[in-house]
Amino acid sequence: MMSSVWLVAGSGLVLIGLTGFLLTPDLLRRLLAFHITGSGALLLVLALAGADASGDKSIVPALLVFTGMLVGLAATLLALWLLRRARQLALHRAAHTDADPGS
Amino acid sequence: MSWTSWMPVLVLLSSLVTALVIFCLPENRHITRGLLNLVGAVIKILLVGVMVIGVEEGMTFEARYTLLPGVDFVLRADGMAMFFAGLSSVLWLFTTLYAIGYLENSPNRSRFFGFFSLCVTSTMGIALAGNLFTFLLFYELLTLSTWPLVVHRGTEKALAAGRTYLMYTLTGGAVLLGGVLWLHGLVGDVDFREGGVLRDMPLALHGQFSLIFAVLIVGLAVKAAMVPLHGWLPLAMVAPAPVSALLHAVAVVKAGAFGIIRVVYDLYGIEFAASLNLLWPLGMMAAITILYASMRALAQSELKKRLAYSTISQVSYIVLGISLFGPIGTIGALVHLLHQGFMKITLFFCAGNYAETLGIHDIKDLDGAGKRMPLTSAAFTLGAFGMIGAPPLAGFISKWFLGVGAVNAGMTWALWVLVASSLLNAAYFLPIVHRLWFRPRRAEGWPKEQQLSQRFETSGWLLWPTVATALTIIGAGVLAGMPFSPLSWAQLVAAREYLL
Amino acid sequence: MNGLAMNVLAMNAGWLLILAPLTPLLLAGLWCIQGYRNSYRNSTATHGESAQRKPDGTPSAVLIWLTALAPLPALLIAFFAHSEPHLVVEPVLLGNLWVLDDLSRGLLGMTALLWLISGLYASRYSATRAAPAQPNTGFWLCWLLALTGNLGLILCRDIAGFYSFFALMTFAGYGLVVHSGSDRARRAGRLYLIMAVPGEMLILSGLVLAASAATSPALQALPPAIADHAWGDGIAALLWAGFGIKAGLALLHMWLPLAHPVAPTPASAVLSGAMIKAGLLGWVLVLPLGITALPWAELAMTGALVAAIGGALIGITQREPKAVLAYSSISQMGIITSMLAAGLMQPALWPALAPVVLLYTLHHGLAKGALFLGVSGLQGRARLWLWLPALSLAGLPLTTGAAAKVAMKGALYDASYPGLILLLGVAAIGTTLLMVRFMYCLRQTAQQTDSPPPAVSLTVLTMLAILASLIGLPWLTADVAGQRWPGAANAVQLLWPVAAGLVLGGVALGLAARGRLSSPAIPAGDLIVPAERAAAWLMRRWQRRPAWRWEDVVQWEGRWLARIGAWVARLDQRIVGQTGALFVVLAVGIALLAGLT
Amino acid sequence: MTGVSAALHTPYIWPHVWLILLPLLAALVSTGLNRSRTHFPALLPWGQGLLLLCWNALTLWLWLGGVEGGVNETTTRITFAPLVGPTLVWTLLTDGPALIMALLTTWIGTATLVHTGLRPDAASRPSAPAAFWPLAWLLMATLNLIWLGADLLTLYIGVEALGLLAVAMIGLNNTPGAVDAALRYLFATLLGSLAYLVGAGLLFGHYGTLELATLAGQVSANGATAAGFGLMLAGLALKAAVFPLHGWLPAAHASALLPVSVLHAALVIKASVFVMLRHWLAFGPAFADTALPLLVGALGAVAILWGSIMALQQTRLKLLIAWSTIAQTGYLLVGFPLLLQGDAALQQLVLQGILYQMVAHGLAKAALFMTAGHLVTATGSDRIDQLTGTGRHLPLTLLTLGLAGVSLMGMPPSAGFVAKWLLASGAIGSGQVIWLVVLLAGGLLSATYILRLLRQAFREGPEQDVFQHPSRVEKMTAFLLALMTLLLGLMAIPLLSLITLPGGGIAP
Repeated sequence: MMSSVWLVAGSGLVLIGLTGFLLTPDLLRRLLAFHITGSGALLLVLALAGADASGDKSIVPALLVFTGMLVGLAATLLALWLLRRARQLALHRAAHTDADPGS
Repeated sequence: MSWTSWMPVLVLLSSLVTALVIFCLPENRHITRGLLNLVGAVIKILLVGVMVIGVEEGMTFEARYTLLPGVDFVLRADGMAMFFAGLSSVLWLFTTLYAIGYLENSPNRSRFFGFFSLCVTSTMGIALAGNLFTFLLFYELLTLSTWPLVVHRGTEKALAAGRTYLMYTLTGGAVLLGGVLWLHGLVGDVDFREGGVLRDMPLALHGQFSLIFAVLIVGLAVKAAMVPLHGWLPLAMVAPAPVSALLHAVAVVKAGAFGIIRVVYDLYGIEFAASLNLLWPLGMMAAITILYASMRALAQSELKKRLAYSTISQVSYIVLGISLFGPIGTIGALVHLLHQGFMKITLFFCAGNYAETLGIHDIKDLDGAGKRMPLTSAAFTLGAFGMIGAPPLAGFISKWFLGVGAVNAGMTWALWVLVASSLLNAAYFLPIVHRLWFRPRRAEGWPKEQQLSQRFETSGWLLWPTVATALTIIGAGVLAGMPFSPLSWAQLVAAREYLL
Repeated sequence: MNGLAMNVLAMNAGWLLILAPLTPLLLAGLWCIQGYRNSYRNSTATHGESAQRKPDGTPSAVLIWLTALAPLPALLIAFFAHSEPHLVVEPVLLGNLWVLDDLSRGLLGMTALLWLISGLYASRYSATRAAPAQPNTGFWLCWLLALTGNLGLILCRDIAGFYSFFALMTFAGYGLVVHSGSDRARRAGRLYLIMAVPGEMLILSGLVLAASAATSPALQALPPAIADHAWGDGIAALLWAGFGIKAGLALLHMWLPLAHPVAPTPASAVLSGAMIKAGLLGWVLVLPLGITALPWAELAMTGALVAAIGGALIGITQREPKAVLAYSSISQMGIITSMLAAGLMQPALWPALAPVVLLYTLHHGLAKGALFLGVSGLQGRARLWLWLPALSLAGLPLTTGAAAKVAMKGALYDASYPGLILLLGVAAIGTTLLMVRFMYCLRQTAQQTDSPPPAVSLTVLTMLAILASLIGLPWLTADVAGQRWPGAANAVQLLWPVAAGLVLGGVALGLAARGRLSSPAIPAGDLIVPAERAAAWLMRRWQRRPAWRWEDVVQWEGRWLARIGAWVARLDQRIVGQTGALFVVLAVGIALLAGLT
Repeated sequence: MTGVSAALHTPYIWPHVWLILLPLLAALVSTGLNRSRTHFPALLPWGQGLLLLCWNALTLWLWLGGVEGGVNETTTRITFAPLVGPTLVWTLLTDGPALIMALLTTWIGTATLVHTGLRPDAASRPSAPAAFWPLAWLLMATLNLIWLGADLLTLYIGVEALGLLAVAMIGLNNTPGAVDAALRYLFATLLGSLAYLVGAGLLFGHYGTLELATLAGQVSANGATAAGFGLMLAGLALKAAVFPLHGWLPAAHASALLPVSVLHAALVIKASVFVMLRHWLAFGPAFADTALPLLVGALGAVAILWGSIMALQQTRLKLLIAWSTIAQTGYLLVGFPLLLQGDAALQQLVLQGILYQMVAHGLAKAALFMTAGHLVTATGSDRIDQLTGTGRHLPLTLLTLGLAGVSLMGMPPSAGFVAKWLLASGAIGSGQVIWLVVLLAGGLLSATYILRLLRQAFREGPEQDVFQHPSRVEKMTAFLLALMTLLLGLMAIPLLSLITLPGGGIAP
């Protein structure tokens, strides 16, 4: 019962996130959409992996989710770093083209 | 490994090492490079000579290792192999000499000679390949190593020709690979064996064997330039003359023809192929090629192009001979393999001489060239008459055996094909001979004359190989009955094919 | 010839046979060397001005003399060699065989003699002739090679060897035909080849077919093989036609009247006198004469008679002496052919016919040679001597011609061909008429061209040839003809055609002189003229025709790959933007596909 | 803390763990030495060189051992017993495929590092920022983790880490294009990882284990498995740039720093496919009767044609090479359906073919990218037109290009040919001739674009006088890689003998 709630919630989040992810051209928004999708996915994993692993309390689902969260964090940092560099480079180039319109 | 298994490997290495060293040589070390080439060529001839004697005495030279699980790399010298190997090694020497003279003062010589030697390596590999897989390996290597020679000049025309060449040969190679794989899937790794191997296979496979045969032949026919897969050859004539001479008269087209020989005789076995009714379609294909190419040759105004179409036609003589079931036809096919090589290389050398010395490319400019370049023109005349099949030259011997073979095999129509082709040969060669000797020199002079020698009509590098190959045309014809003549060797090989 | 020489010949005659063709071949080699030196000197030493110079330096007189005497060994062998020498040379070709038997001995003698006289004639020829046709290195080379071929084919009796010499003669003969370099000569040469090469091919195919059933590479194995062969008739027909081209068979004769007149006189003499006989020899050697009858022999006989009479008829219309002689050759060869045809019809006749054929051949060879040489070798009243060989051809009693004709008629008497003897008589009338025409044309030409008088040596040589044609043979061949004074017993039979011909000729000349008669103009070469035009038209069409691009079949890269490439690139632009959506589709798709078990 | 008890009774265990540890160590060393390089400039290259040597020696030793005695499929279980909660078993599996990939990683990794120079300030080449070396070493460690990983968790960690590292490395290049491409790649790889994660969770929920071997034993075709399998395959396909999910790849390869392109094309892409392969061998047999194999094969086939045709349209060498990667990945996928057909011998053949294709393509592609770098060095641009004249001035580079190209075309004698032969033999043996046709056609198409390059190199055009030569080390490294494709084409047994059983022990 509990797991099906998680399942529905997870699926909903994933759907919302994916829709946003696929439709948004803006990169920052996309990152956010990805986070929503990711959260949904983690919920899904918890729900699905817990569903059948009856008596034996495995830590595997937890580990999976934990890794997923770590990855999400790392990915966010990476994405932010890249976004910042993209902006810097764009500014840099804009400055250059201003200074030297011929090139 | 005993020395007998080293021999075939050494034969390959003699040109492979040459190639590698030449690639590494700086461009301006012309003398070293020339020496290397010649030493390599002479060593190869000696090695092949030893093997020829050995094979004649019944020795086997075989080298083998497992390249892939279930697939062996086999080099083996048998009678058939020595046929092609002997031809290639001897002509390599001549062509090397010729090329040294021909390429004097032209750029990229390291590259040229490197790939040239690589080609010869591939050709020898094709000759010595002991199974279909090894054959395929070298067959494709030959494609790759000839391409740089075809495009050597680097002009747009050469590049376009090279592109066409590759489109044809690669497609052919892919088809051949398909056939080889198919066969491999059915019967596994089978060595070439005199008398053939496939007839011992289960009867249920025979239907597929016929299809595989068709696939293999189509793949090989591209290199053998059989109509309608011949389109690359006339274009490939943009290559420098030594390339046209060795590669398109000997190595490449012969590789195709030799492959067909291997497939028919040593894989299927001539009797088995005949029993599957595979021979007469092959013969028909050859016949169409012979006639069509001869007619096209008639319409060419450029000397090398005419020779190219003539090559297409002549190589199919070999295929026609293969399709004649009977020892005489076999002898005809084999002996033509050699004779055609000698004759065509002579003609291409001559074409090169005219081009280099007088700047002549078009047939109409040849008027009176016989007086200016008598030896070259004499060589050309010999080659032309040999091609027509005039006795007692080499071409007559092969044509005779092909004709008798055709009659004995009950394929008399092949005789008419030969006759018609000879007529066409005469129709496109005799006018050239006429121009050489019986027309006055054109008033406007030669297109681009160069004084290449103070003592002879042209540079000795160009002249003497031409004369030497021309003499072999007479020799192979007049002295056909001598031991170790092409004819005697062909008889030996044919006897082995049919007795086993 | 002293006894010693005869001993040598007797001892080693087998090897000596090779000497006959080898002598001219070696001399040809010497000419090559000489020619190479000269041409090289011309082309390099005087660079630029070589065009004004003579094409080659003066050949050494010694070499010319040697060349003229090149047939001498053959002549000696023919006359002095030990009875039937033969020689086998295994390593050459497919096994080389040399034989001198009665047939080849006679032919060799005649051939060598004619070549010898003509050779000497040619060596003196330059003294009187204008530059273009003057013998030069090329001429002598072709001369020697043709001589090699002609002598070799007589002696060589294996298939490949015989055929080799035959081909050598054919192709070298081309050089003689086109020697003058004029447009006419070139046309004649072209036609010569257009006829000769297919001839060679017919011979080759016949030989191949016959040899594949024969037991040995020797020529003598062929006739029995043909006789036993399932397609023996066809094979024999191929060979008949193939050799027939050389022998001037009806409908295959067209090259003769074109080629003979344009060649230099001595070359015409050997072409018409000696080389034309090679075809005949081929027939005799390979056809199953005397073994079996062939169904088409009657047709062949008809053809022979058509050539014999038709040749004469067309010949009469010719204006040029040499062309007349050429047609006469066709006519005469037709008569000889009729004997062979009779042999093919009735094998029983052949043993009697064979020596007659030889006799007639020798007679015609020498007489025709003499006539050709006479065209430019004699002048003025001396020309009247030519009537002797001319009438000998027609069969005037007491000449070799008479001997031959008498023998022929005797042998052909049993031939079952209606009216054969009569038709041969008609042919003889034709021959006489041709001779009248020839003499007439000769005088006309001499009056018109006003050429300088020939050197004495040429006259002498011509007379020698006339002499040889007249006297040499009656005695030698008495046993064949059966009478020492040929024709004496059959004078009436022999004389009526000659007389009729002379009368007719006289009347015609008389009418012509008053302008009442003009000969219809049949161009030399008759049938070939329209055929030639058709061939030229076809050739032009073929060369102009846009090539059918078989060659593009495999050129797929540049053709459709480029088009597909552009399309793919456009489509790819869309795909790239939709990666996420495609991913979802793919994931769902895989799951669905896998789930639908 | 954490108790680690490994099954120490096999002496064969630790070398495998070292495959992962050694590059990790190297990453640390290069980071550390980077910091101190102002004081000890020689230490960094020597240290890295030493580590490379050790690494090579290790894989070589493993290889020789494998060739000699056959590969012992060794499962290394490392048990973590945390203070709270149940114990956790971490499984590493060393089998033939893993060993082959480890070898490939060593070769290409070594070549790339040597080619780049072992320290940041190595002169006269497109410089790589200091972060490159530690990242590269980390990448190698991750790769080895993936080769050895035998459970879904390990593989997930590996794949995820690999994706992030790869993105970071692509982002190293200081151009807007590179950063854009990196971002695009990042989203693709994240999406793929998520799918993989969900799939793994699904399977765990169903079977209660993540160990591949155990899963393979229990797997049956049902909805949950199908969904999980499908999600994982699709996720990995996105990471491997399988058609039609290839959109991110050309830009990423073309804009990245040269050594990054090399590593990415030759190894990173392979890792995703390798994981796919592992899963396919485990779960595929259950779905052999569905249309799934056909779909995967078809995707591969289309990728071959699509990639080759697109490669033919390119005017820049790096883009051409990138498209070629997409096409060549297709060959791997074409082998997938064949893995599920026929007898064990045939499956082994196909598996050998797929792995050999990975090796062949890895080596050839690395060499090709390096020659592209040389071209940039020499002419300042990687436009294909600029190849004119290279034949004369950079003969060795041209030779490298030629040899690598031959392998890509699948022409003999080259490793590419061996791979094609094996795959095609599998296609014929299982009677699926359609894949044979695809393979042959693909070979022809790749020949067309490779020969376009060579044709350009042979063109005699207006001479460019100024050619800056790449250093000898660079040229030789690329050449040696290309030479290896040739040698492996002539001697395939030493590598192939590592794979002796279908599925390398994973399959049931």
